[in-house]
Amino acid sequence: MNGWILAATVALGAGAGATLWGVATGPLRRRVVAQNLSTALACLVLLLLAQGYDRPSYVDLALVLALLGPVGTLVFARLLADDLAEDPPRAWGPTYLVVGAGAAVVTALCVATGPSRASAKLLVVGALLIGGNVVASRALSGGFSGLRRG
Amino acid sequence: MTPRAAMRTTLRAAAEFLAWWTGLAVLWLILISAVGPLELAVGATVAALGALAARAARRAVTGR
Amino acid sequence: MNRRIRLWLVAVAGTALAALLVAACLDLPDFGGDRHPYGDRAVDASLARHTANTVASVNFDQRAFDTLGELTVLFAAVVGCVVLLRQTRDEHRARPEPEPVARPVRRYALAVLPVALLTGLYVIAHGQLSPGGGFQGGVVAATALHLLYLGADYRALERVRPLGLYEAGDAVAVSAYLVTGLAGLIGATAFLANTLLPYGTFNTLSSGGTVPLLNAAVGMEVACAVVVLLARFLDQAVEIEDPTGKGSGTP
Amino acid sequence: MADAVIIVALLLVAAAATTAVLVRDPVRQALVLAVLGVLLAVLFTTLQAPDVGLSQLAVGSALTPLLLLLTVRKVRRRGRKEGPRR
Amino acid sequence: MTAVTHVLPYLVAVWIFLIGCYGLATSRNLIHAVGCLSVCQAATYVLLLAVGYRDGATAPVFSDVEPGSRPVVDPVVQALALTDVVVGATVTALLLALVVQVAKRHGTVDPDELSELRG
Repeated sequence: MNGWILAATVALGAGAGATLWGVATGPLRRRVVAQNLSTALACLVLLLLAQGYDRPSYVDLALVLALLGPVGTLVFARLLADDLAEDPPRAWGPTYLVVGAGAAVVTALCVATGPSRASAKLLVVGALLIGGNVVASRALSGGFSGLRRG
Repeated sequence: MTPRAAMRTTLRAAAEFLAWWTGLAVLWLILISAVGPLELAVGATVAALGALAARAARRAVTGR
Repeated sequence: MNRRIRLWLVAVAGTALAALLVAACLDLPDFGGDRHPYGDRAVDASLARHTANTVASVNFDQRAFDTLGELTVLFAAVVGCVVLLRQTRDEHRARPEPEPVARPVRRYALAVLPVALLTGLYVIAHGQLSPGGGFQGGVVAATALHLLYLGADYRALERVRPLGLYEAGDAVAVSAYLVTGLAGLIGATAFLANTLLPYGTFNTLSSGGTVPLLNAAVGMEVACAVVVLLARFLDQAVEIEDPTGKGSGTP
Repeated sequence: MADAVIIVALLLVAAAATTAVLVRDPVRQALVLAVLGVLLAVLFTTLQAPDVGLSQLAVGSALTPLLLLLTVRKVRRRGRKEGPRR
Repeated sequence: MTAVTHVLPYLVAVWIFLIGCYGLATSRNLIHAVGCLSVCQAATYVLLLAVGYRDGATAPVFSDVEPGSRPVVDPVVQALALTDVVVGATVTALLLALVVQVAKRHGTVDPDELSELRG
């Protein structure tokens, strides 16, 4: 039982549990933000599991999730633009919390794997994840305001 | 479109394509685990495809 | 049979089914047991044919015929959607206008589109080595294309995506899969048998005989199928209006 | 102890599936289904099935929500006498 | 390992399947019903992969692991689950296309109203 899997379990239980509760209850704007954070947290859990199971090939899953997670949130932001128009989500707090956690996890993993192509891959996944998350939050809070036809 | 302007646009287009191509080729090198001649060849073609898609997307969005 | 009786029937049947299923679960071998006869043989067969990803070997080598069946399921579903979501005579198609989208979102879409396309093709190309394959890579590549719709608007996507090309690509990919199988039949022993090409050195891109070819064919087919599928749904949701014009107006 | 992560992932997937069914509005259900897809992908990774996890990610994170929401948009614009949002 | 974890994955798969069937039976919106059907299908993925799991094993992908050096999980069920996921998505798309047709033809997506229409 190494520390990475323990960290993944804690992140999964606390983080994913909170986002699941966030997406199940409350106003629409909070649910959309919860969905956005759930993909970011799951990507971090996948990175930790890849390191915990000592399988560098699992990083491909985190890479695809770092790419498609924000795309899924853009889908919701675009197609629910009119529903979100009246009270746009303003959740920059949790977003920056998750972005900070992401940066911490990626740097810890890079230190663990040492300077090599694998850590370059981890940096690419981290950059995609943080960039995608910030842009998705920006899109949620009014990226598609003037939309007429969708 | 004077010949000089035409030459400049093609030059700018080639520069953009080359920039995208090098970026995507570097990304391909980071993604793959073992580097071999066949991997590099496939990577080059895929990077070229990606660069074409990037240029087409930019022109589709801005050329509106 | 009104709703109340139906719900009662569901409740009774549900509990009976639940009881039977739980009883069955208690008799199943323990979770995480060590007896996996098929798995061990599949791994040995995959290693014999120098395919690093055993799941890809099972999918495209040992059970290639089932994957052909799945490919036709995919193809039939796309044809079904194309037929169902066609534009009927009394509907008219409104031109999609350009939509205002926030600058960072558009820049993100334009930046991530080639990266996602590259990742999708990487997942397809390394299908028989690392986790991934034709199906996953095809869906990632197709979703990458639709970043244009998400980042800008449907007009930009339509300009980049000639639909006829993708429908033809879909058909070409399925027939490429069949031709590779027939080549196995003509060249060597059986339909879709992996005895056609040399197996190459282990853990390289050219290893695994016909597995990479079938992988690429499935990747292209899934990518084209998803693009055609989403095109039909997007047409219905964004462009096509009903005769009474009810469909138009703010969504 | 590696099973602890499997147990946590299983319970989360069960909770997400239950939520997906109990949420009656299609738009909100699409959101919960997206989260369910991501949790399933994590569960598949803990069960050492990266290929299946990758396909669940590819399908469940962007494709299925897009299809669901496009259908909701078409039905909402089409059926004017849509009942109160249940 | 305690007795409950020997059978927990199977019970979770059964629970997800039953809750999906409950949702299908009591749904008042066809799009919601299609979502519940995809929940039912998720149960089959969980059951298939739970059957193939082996304690302390890793994935049968040898791109970064020496073959034979570590016990591996059953790849056959993974291939089945992979096919299941892809076909599930395609079936969902086809069903949603049918829902659009029903909405066009009858103007409603409530199954109870539909049964009264005899359209």
